[in-house]
Amino acid sequence: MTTMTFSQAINAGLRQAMDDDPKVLLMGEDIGKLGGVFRITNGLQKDFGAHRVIDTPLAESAIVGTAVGLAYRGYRPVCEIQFDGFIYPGFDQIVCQVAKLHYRTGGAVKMPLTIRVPFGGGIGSPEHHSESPEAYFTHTSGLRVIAVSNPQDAYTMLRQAIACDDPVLYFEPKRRYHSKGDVDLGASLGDAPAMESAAVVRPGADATLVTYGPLVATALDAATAAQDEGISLEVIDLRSLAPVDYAPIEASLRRTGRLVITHEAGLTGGLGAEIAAQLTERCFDYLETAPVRVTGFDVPYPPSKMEKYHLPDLDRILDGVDRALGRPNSLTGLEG
Amino acid sequence: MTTMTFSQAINAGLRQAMDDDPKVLLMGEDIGKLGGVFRITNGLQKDFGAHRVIDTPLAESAIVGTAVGLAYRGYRPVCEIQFDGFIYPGFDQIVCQVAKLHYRTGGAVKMPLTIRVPFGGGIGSPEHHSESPEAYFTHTSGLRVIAVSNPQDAYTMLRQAIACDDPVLYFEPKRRYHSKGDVDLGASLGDAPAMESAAVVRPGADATLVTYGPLVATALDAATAAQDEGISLEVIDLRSLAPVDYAPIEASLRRTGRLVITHEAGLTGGLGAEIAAQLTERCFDYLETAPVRVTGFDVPYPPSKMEKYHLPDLDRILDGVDRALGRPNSLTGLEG
Amino acid sequence: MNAYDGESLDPADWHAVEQLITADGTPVDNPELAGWVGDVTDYELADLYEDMVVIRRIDTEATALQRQGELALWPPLLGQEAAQVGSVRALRQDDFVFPSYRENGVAYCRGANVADMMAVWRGNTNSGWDPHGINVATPQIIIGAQTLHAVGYAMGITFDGTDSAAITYFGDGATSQGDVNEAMVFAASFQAPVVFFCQNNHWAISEPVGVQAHIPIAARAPGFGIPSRRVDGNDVLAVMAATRWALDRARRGGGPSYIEAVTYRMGPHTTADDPTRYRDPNELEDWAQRDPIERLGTLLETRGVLTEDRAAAVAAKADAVARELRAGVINRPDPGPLDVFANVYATPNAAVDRQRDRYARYLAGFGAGTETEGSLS
Amino acid sequence: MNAYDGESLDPADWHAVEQLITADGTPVDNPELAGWVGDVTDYELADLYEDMVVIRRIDTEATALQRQGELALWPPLLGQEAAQVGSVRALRQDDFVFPSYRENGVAYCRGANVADMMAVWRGNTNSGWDPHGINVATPQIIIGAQTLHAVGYAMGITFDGTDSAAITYFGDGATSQGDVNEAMVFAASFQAPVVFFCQNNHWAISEPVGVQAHIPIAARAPGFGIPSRRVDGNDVLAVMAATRWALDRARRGGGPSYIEAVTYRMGPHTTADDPTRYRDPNELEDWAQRDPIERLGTLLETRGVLTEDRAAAVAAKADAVARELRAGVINRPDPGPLDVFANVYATPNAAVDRQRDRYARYLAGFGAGTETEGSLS
Ligand SMILES: Cc1ncc(C[n+]2csc(CCOP(=O)(O)OP(=O)(O)O)c2C)c(N)n1
Ligand SMILES: Cc1ncc(C[n+]2csc(CCOP(=O)(O)OP(=O)(O)O)c2C)c(N)n1
Ligand SMILES: [Mg+2]
Ligand SMILES: [Mg+2]
Repeated sequence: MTTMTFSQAINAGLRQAMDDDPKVLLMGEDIGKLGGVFRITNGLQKDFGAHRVIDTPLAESAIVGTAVGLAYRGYRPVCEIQFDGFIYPGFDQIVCQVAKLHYRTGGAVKMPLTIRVPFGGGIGSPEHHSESPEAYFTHTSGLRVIAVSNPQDAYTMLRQAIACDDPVLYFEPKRRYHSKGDVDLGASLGDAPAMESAAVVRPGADATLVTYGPLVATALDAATAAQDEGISLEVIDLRSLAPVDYAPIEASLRRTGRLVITHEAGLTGGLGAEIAAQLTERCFDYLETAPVRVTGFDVPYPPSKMEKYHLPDLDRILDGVDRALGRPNSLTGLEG
Repeated sequence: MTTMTFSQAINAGLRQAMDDDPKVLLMGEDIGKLGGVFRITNGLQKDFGAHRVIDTPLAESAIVGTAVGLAYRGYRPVCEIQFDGFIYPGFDQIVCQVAKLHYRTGGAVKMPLTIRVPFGGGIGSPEHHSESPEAYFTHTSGLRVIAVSNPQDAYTMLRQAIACDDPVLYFEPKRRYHSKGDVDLGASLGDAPAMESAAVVRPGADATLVTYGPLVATALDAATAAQDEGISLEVIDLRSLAPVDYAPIEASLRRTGRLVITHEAGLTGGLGAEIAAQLTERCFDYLETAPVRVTGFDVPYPPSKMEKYHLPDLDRILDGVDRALGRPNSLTGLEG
Repeated sequence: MNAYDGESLDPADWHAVEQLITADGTPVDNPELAGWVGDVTDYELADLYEDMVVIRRIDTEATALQRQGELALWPPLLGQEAAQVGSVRALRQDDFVFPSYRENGVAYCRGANVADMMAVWRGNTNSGWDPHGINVATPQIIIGAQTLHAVGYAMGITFDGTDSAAITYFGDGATSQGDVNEAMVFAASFQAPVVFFCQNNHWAISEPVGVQAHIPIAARAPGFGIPSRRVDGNDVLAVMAATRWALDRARRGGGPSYIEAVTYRMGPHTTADDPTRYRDPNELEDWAQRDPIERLGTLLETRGVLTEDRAAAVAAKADAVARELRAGVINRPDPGPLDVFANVYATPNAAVDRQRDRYARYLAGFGAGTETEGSLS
Repeated sequence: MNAYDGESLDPADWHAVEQLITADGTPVDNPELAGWVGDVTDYELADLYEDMVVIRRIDTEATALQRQGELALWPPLLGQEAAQVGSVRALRQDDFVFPSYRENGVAYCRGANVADMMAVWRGNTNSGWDPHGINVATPQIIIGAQTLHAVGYAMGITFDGTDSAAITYFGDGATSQGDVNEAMVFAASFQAPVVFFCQNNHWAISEPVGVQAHIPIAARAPGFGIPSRRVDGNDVLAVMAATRWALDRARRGGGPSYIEAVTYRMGPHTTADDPTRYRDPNELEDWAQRDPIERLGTLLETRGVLTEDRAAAVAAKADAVARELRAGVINRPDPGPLDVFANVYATPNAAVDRQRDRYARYLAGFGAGTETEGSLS
């Protein structure tokens, strides 16, 4: 075990994947000498050369589109999108090419691309630098989507994503980059939990709290706070957003009967909607109350002085837990 | 009342909007002499001139992006995206500019754009010509999204969309273009139901069937078929997909206790997920069974010889109704 | 002999093009261009002629099959045979092609099975061949998207240190798309061994090329640092020469090149299109005078290569291909319902599996078969 | 005096630029270019000097405020004062500007309130001014997106039959984006009265301009049918002359023009950036020799225009603006929680209203205030 920051763990995962397979290469804006605006690729160009750690011209559609061509040629490109809000110029290539080429070619052409996206808010940035666009991709058939929440997963799941023959969107909670954790750099991928699996990160009995990425830490804090009030929350880290591993959530919900889902993305059509709908379908007879969603608001990501209001925090999550438990909460007395 | 096809109604709506307001102009690929690949803009360039019905170069990002500039200048552009699957090159401009400029400018700049999108399948077309991308836009704050299901709405709601000071995505069910209906061309917009309102298009008592666009006709057929079996379905046409008008659905569900939602878009993260989640939240105590979703599969839109399997049809909708009613259905005996 | 410089020209003007064979079948004196095809024998020229005749026959047959309801759609390449044959026949097998939907002539020359090729247009599959089998990517419908794939592939060639090349085909309309311009930026930045092959067939559905550009398309590339040529796209030899020039640059580390092949879409955009709504019939007649096949036929006849026997053999070949095509189309079984779920992912996926299993259960309720096609899908 | 033709040049080469004032403050003989600014008096030149000094002071003050934690971020324009002032001062009030995040000097000259301008970088609002108030769009962060807006706006000018123009600012990095190239396609196709003003400041964050292009940026436009010029972006007079040339073309129906102003980003990309990781300090020193303000100061001193009094007045103006800016920043109230929901839509929206009402209820539970800022948001 090595103690390292979240960003160092991603760096280590990239390094390991490049050591393991000469077909792995990195592409993106400013990932070379600078090591990326978040320094995730620090030192990699120096060690692997400019042909494997490629500073590209400033065009996201081309970053993804040329990665598709490299995949046709047998490479396993890892693209860095500088910030969440800059993925949209590449949206067409992701949705119409990356996601569909395996289907289009009847399985003849694989698209083992990984697209790394630092996502989410909480870092005081201007517009377009704090978004949570994951639901656009979980709604897109042909893609796999994961969001990591801790250094160990960041390291392991990045290697799994790169090794996967399907395209993977890999979302990194940028506000957690500096958080630290123990990482087992030597563990074999074979022993790791499957990339598609969710994890119960804190067991509990009264309600099930589902989240991913940056809010896992917040959810754990909320669970600790709830404990003080005598409420026992089971916290589940989705890890894989597409497909979602429903088994542990179902198992939890059969015990708790109460579900709270939280994410930074806006409410309407966020991943929470799908999870609420699925669990209502799968566990209807076990549900004591309607699934509760605690999310960012349905607004463009606000100026940073307001992000503390927009982002679900401990208090808003606990208010959601109160709703799920039928305890007094901010909506008490409101019908519907 | 005039009897006309769906496409004629859209054409009439465009014509009326252009007559009403000289700032309205149309932009898109092949919309001039050809009248669009679906002939929706037939005759308009001849009557209004090439400066108001503009054949643009072949670039969707530029179509939307220049429309933004025209809106800055006080115009009300109506963009035609030739097919659903070609909207993605324009995604960045729609999501980052069209949707956000009013918010960004603190209300100083309005974006009264209408983006017309022929959508959905059932016309035997090759890849990218039959998609249902609406959920990408209903998840995007700042946009309004509507989907029309009949000639009268097509005419009226297009005029409402163009007159609206917010940007509107206007989805046209292309496989219904040739269907006919009565249209009141003279009715004033003031008398029309609000653009945001849903409509109960068939009252019923046993279950609530919610849909929009191309599947409204299918849902009505299903209701007729169900009637033969003694099942009374209330069919609701959403009309507005963002925001959704929940009042009539809630009212219906309080009576029926059973909800079925159907759309062509894939299941995961489709609009049905949001509606199921919202109604579970709003009507939990009234629900007899979990909301049922009957949707396209989570696959890229398949080759046209297979679209009949992919698209929800009368039988699949009725199977969903059976699930909602707890009657024997395809999943009977399956747990979860 | 590098950058094209013709700013004041109309992009629709076909006169200002490099030629080796005129519209009436006369050889043109253009030593530099001719140098690239000095080794092409008359016998090989006749092979190109055969290719073009067969491709035209494929086109006619497919159009007929569409009219008969056997194909859902067909995008004719009528008139563009020389542009496609001249370029594709300049390639080596280890070069890789990134085409649009219209390059079915290219695919034929690369060895695509004509019957499988039609499966796309019948609506059975999305890909008419295995891209790795014939080194041709699946035809691209999203205008211009394939140009970036070609550049990426070519970057890979550089990284691998081999001397093959990538070529991408696209239309005059495509030149307006961001992707095509970004492809040039990346190609120039990485000096990728890629050939941009633009078939300026004068139309993007109903829009004349003048909507996309007021100056020749070939003028675009030099501003990106990419040398370009503008050739008569109906002159198979000029096209081949230009493509060899570009490929030679690519193989020798010279980076990307750009070719505008000025040709004409003599048919509708697709069988669903009605060009009488937007184009002057005289234009079509003018272009019929510059037919790519006829002019080569004339030249070969003059040279005594296209004998009656050879012509009969060519016609027989075309017939045979057309028969094979038709039989393949008509006898092709429909895909089964569960084929919908095949190959969404390369690795098992719980979400898709669940839907497939549930749908199978649903179908079983009808006693319906759930057989799959088993072929490409 | 049209298309720029300099294929063999390095895009980072600053020598091959049009100038009117050398780096050491000597006038250059360039009659054609000079003709565009023949009417500019020494007094007016001194005004440009003042603009540049004030803008540099704004930049320094904002950088300091960021270091002091009063601003979240600041994108310095240090070194680019001449490019911004020379171009914006060529405009009429009824022209419309579509800038990127770095054109805060442009905004100042257009009359933006410096305190409000800073609200964006403090994180209070997304727009530092009302675009219709000063005819400057909200700064664009999505690289290149604003160029399409400018073209659309310019198309509107044509439709309205007026003789104003649009100008769009973007960087060397932006030239690689599809949007910027599509903007040129549309501008050329519709002959829109728009000026593409590229500040080649040699860097896109850590990437030197050579990653984007191997030939000068100005060479790009002619291939789209858009004439271009490459000027010394640190020479305020040359920039003004080129911009007037472009605006004149626009006003007379001549369509779009393109200007590459070769300049240098002397500071970091933003205050969050650390250029020592990627750039040679010598390069910075070289460019310090070509400072835009110093050279004009030298010239004006030589001509006796920049007297001690005038210099003192300029400094006083800069001080006053800096004070205004600082006070505005420091005294700016934070937005309230419900401001999050303001202006998502122009018309009432049930989804947003519901969330706002519920959030207000939630806040009320804490007894928290729900006051709004009331200003722009
Ligand atoms: C992104 C996108 N937008 C629109 C279309 C619809 N469309 C199909 S072909 C075509 C015209 C293409 O013209 P061109 O590039 O000249 O190729 P050609 O058809 O002439 O071979 C259009 C607009 C598309 N397929 N993709
Ligand atoms: C679409 C998009 N991709 C990436 C970014 C991140 N980014 C911000 S500024 C910048 C470099 C821009 O360089 P240039 O266009 O030369 O302008 P400059 O900053 O030098 O003024 C990048 C990559 C962005 N803002 N938008
Ligand atoms: Mg064409
Ligand atoms: Mg720059």
